Amino acid sequence: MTDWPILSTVTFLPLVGALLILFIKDDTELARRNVRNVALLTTAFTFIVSLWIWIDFDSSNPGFQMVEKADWIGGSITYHMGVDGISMLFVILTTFLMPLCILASFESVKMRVKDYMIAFLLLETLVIGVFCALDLVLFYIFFEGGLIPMFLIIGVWGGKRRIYASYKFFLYTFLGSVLMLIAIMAMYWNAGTTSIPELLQHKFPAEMQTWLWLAFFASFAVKMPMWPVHTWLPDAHVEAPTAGSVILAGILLKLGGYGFLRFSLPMFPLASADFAPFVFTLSVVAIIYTSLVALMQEDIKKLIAYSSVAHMGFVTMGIFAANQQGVQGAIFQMLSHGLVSGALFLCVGVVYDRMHTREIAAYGGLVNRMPHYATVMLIFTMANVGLPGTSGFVGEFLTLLAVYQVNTWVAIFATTGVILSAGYALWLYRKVIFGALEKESLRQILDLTGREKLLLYPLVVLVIFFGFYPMPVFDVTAASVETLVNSYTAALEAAGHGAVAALH
Amino acid sequence: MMPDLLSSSLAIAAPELIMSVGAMILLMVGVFIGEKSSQTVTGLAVAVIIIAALWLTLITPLGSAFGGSFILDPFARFMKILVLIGSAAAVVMSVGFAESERFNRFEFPVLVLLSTTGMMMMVSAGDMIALYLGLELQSLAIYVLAAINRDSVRSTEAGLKYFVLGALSSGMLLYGASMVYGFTGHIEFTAISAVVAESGRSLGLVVGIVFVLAGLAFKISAVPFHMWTPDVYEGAPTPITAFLAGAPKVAAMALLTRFTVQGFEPLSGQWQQVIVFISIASMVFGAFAAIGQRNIKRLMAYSSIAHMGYALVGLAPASVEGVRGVLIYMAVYLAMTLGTFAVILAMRRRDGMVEDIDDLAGLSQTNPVMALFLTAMMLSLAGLPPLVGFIGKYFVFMAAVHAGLWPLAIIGVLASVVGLFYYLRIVKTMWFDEPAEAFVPMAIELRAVLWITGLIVFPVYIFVGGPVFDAAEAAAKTFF
Amino acid sequence: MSELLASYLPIVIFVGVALILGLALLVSPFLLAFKAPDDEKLSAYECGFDAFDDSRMKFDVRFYLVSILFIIFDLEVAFLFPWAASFGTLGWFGFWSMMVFLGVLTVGFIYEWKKGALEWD
Amino acid sequence: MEIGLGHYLTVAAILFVTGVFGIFMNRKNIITILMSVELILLAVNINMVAFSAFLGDLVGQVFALFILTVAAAEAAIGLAILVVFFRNRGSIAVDDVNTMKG
Amino acid sequence: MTDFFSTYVWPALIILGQSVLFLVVLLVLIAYILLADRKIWAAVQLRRGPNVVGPWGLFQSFADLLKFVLKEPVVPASSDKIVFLLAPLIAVTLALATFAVIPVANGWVIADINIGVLYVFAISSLEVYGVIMGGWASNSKYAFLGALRSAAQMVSYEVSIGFVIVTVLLCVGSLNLTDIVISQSAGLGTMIGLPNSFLDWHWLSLFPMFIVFFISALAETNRPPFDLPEAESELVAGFMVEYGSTPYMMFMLGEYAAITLMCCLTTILFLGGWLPPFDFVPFTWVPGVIWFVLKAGLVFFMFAMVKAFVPRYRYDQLMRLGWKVFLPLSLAMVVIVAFVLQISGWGAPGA
Repeated sequence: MTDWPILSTVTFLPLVGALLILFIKDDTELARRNVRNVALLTTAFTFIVSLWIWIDFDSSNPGFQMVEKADWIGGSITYHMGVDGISMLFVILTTFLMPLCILASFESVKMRVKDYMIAFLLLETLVIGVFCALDLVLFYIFFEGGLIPMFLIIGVWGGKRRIYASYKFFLYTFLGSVLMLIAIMAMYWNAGTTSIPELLQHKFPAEMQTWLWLAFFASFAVKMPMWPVHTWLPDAHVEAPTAGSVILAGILLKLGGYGFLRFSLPMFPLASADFAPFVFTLSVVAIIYTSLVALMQEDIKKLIAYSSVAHMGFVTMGIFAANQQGVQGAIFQMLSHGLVSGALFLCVGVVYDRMHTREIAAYGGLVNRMPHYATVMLIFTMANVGLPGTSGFVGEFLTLLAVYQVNTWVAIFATTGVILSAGYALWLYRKVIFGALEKESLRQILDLTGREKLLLYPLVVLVIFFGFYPMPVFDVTAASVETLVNSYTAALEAAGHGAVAALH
Repeated sequence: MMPDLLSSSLAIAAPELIMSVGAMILLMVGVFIGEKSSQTVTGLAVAVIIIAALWLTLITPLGSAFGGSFILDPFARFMKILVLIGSAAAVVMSVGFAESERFNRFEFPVLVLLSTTGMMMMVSAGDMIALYLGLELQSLAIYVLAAINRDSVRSTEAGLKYFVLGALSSGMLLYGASMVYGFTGHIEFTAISAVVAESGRSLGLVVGIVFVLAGLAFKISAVPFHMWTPDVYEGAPTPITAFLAGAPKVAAMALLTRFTVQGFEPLSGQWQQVIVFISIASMVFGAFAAIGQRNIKRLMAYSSIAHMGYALVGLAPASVEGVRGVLIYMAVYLAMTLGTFAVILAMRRRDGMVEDIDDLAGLSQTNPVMALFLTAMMLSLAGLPPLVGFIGKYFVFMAAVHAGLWPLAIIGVLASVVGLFYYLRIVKTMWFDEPAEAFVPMAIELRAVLWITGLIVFPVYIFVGGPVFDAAEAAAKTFF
Repeated sequence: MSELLASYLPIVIFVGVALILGLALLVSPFLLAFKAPDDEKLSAYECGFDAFDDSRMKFDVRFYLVSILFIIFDLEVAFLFPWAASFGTLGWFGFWSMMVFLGVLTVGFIYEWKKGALEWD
Repeated sequence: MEIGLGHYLTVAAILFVTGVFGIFMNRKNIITILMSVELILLAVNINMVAFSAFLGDLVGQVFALFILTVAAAEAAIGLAILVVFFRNRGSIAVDDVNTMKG
Repeated sequence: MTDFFSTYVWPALIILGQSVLFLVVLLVLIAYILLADRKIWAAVQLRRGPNVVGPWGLFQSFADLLKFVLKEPVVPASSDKIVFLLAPLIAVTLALATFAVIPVANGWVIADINIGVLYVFAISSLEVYGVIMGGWASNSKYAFLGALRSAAQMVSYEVSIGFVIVTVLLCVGSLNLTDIVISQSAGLGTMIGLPNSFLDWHWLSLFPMFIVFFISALAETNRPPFDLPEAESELVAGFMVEYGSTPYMMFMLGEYAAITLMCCLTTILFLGGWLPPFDFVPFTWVPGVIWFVLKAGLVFFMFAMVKAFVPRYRYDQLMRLGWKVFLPLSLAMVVIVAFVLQISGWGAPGA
């Protein structure tokens, strides 16, 4: 490991690209092309650099690696970066999805390209920052900062109801996280530090944990999103441009799950144990209810959005099962969902770019004109359903397995969600892809272009690869997750939390 | 008085002397040259402020002057620098306005200088006479400034309203001061503090404190003494609104801090309730009342009400970190306000100034730089990270949390969500709406102010945040 | 009798006597004089015309100006009186203090002068 | 009956309250408001001087002198603003100070 | 009980007696001053003046009094009646009230308070209220304008008077009128080795201020050549236009009382009060009160002569004189006097 601050480099590289773009005058077609290319190159380069993190990563070390630390404002806020097994892959996921998003926007975004690209690059920086931050306040800054570019992306380049959607997105998430801010302050005064590694060692008083947990929950649950505070998500997805949806589903939703893993579980173990049944309940409701809602949708994006909520239900369930399988499964499910839902939104974007509608009823029989598209879509639909051999299966299976150890009923109800998801996903596929090509407007539709293939095929490969061989992920996460689960259990035992301790 | 005592006093008060002598010289320059001197006087006024600021930071020794009436401690120096920055920026920003609106009054910079002198006096006040004189010098100049556009009903009405309520407030403040004097026998804050610590509270003293707090709350436009703010902001000529949104608030907040923390630290339990109440009321009222506003100056008025509420959150705990939070908050607030007003002053079409929020529609397409900076300002005002507004809020709320003032902190952050709603509306108007007619190009001085403050809001504060924080910390420790 | 009372009681009595005298004068014609009021006699004097409009009309703003200037300058006198009375004991410090004060006052005065506040035409 | 501090304070309080009410209750004329303000300052001065005498401390009287001066400056400025307002609006009724609302 | 009687009632009765006596004398004097005014004016114009009532018209003023008392009191229908009647009462009461602190001879004063100058200054400042109230209550344009002009004029010159008094105070170091007079027993004259004489009085050492004071006094009391408020040719009778009968007379009485006061003040401040012009026999045989009356009479003679000689000022000239000449002049004099006193160490050791 060298001394080169690799994490900061990865985090702020996109900003460099954004600055470059800032100096391009955006008024000719040529200039716009330049803007796109610079953005793409920046993100691609960032991805390549970020692979260095993975290569350098020491899987056997459960602690934080590649740590950078510098005093910032008055000692109480420090610039402190680092990754461990839990966060590292999210960084990679982000840098991986970003070039795809940029590429996906090449054709679909025609106006204000410069602003658009800047917003995306800014968003990338902030999201990577969230995963790398090892200072609580720094984390918060990145966490909240991400709202701004996303707000603009939805509001400026979104659909008809974009303003409503962007407001809803912003206010929901902001409202959730301000309470977390208060909790952060309380933690600072209790522990005397905002450094996450130190806080992980700190034992918060039991009663305080309850409140802190609730405050963090308010933020992460909205971000996740969990039922019943998920309602901003379908709106945001429907109105966001394709790449926006990809980022939203692929990365931003993971912030909530990451937050649970990073804070709720290890820092407030007692409260987590107390609230686990509550989370299970919400998760199960989310899985079943939103799946049912998804069945009713007429808009493709909305359907996928509801399915995302359902899948996130598995994640929360897995996390709060709080055992090795559960947490590993949750992480895997998040990564997989990042790929799959991102890919699905890209697929929607493909037809949307051609037809400019997302109504399910407007499509049908696409298989006749678009065989490549139909294949790719099939793979992702299957992955979304959780078919064995796709990455979706691994995560869902592990979380179900984990929660089964904790609470059988929850596992049973959650499993029905899997069935329901198969229902709506296949229904969607049948409606859109199969059948006769009857619609007049679809007769001239073209199959995937080279650019689109470039977008989708890597995803296909990854989804299948991880479906068969998830070990690269588990190798990386295992050590950190084990430490996490162990310290969690130890904390419960130390507190004499009988009921839970007995389970392990 | 001993000559050496006098000379040391004068050395400590040198920046104020520079300011007031400068103001008088400029007044003479202006009145002898006439209306056409307005540009010269404006330039010279800025020079005077800069000289005073340099003198203050480089030469002036710390200490107490005039038998304790006038104190220059790190706290005072910190706040004075803020005040001087605010005033200088306001004067600078008036140049273009003076040209375009044919608003050639050399009195404007002179009055700003005088008012600023008053503010510096407030910040340094060591007893209640100095407090009162500083406050009045500041206020009297601002009354005139608000009404300086003699031919406009709105301007004169603004001046009148500000005057009437301001006079009432200073009356209340004085009444309180008289009670404090009567029940402690002293007017110096340190002496009062000693007496209070020894003999505890009495009813008369509490009445006095409450009245003084009410009077000061007027000056920082905290609810329920905020009534004048929207009208004065809207009615006064915009450069003056820019001035009075910035520096005077800083000075009044400094005064409030000194009065409560230095004078009545032993009674913090008593005044804390008052501060908590007006803080919550200001935050909530400011947030909700701003929602319906169409006029951006008016909106900024409600916004400033809310922001004073936030700053008071830091004052309520009466602790080092609280005062530190107040200091940082005021610095942050000043930067954001000045930047926002730089944009408001640039809202000019060929046929004159406009001040409706709707006039900003599509600004991101007609003038991206301005839109970008205003967006940063608005989101910073909302307290959103990674902008500097968040840092301000972070430190005040942190102090409240430390003191266990949970309701204050929680209501505060919830109010900031409501506040976010209306700041977002401006962002929305700029980015999402169809472009309206473009503004004429921004004047160079406005652009300068906007760039500087904009870069402070993000990202310069990241680099200078540490030193400012340390300075604030040192300043806050003055009282403890 | 206390010193304060000794000094001021005579004033009160004196003013009282003056007041009684004034009252006596004021009341006497109402008791003594012949009275025959009529409308014309009781109307306001206006060179024989009926009044055109309300007599509390707008008037020159300069009257306000004079009153404002008066307030300012007359108050300076409030400082000058005690200063003058104890001038002998104050020394140079007292002298220069008041000179600074009067200097500021003069600056204001020059401003008014040049701005035309003292013109009356 | 000896007139003590309490009596002065009571008188001052009454004047103060009268002044405050004068400002808020009066709907007719702004001049009345200016007078009410003066009344408030008068109350303060009574307080100051009474305390000063009671405490045997001169500071209160010095304070009163300052208040007096500033009050005059304030009155002058108030009157000036009132005059320009009147020239623009043509009225000094309190209810007419209403071009801005909201 | 006897204590109470001897400490409070008896002295009060004595004061009451003194006051009545003083006032009666004063009123009689004013009556003759009025007559003198008319006579002097007439003499200058080669007329005879009042000469019917009594020998040489000596009882003219008393006849006028009788006439006024028997005149029908008219209170205009549109006026504010209470204020209308209050105005002359205020005018006359205040004008007379100032005399309470005027020492006509050493110790001959109703109330020898230590802030006599302040008292005089304060009460005479209040006199403007009588004018304003009268003009406003009349509800007549002439009266209203007259009152405004009168008030503006009075306050304008009051500023200069204030500064002039300050110069005197600088030399004296006391606000007590008796002290002011006594301090004039030594001055410029004695300084150059002369015996005590009229050269010691302030009129010489503060000559410019003496002139300013005299002229300001004219303006302050609305005397010609500054009688614009009641300028017959312009405003009929100024603020008094609606008045008749004794209310009118009370205004006149107040005015002449104010004039008398100004004469007394000039005497006290600049002419050595009751001090004899030469501090040796036979001048010292003459009682102080005689000197006082003589000096005041002299000043009044100047008042009357000015009225007779000098044409009336225009209003703008009047204001210019007050604000642009007297005010800077007196301000400068304050500085100069203070400086000279400070540098020479002549200043009084302080009260």
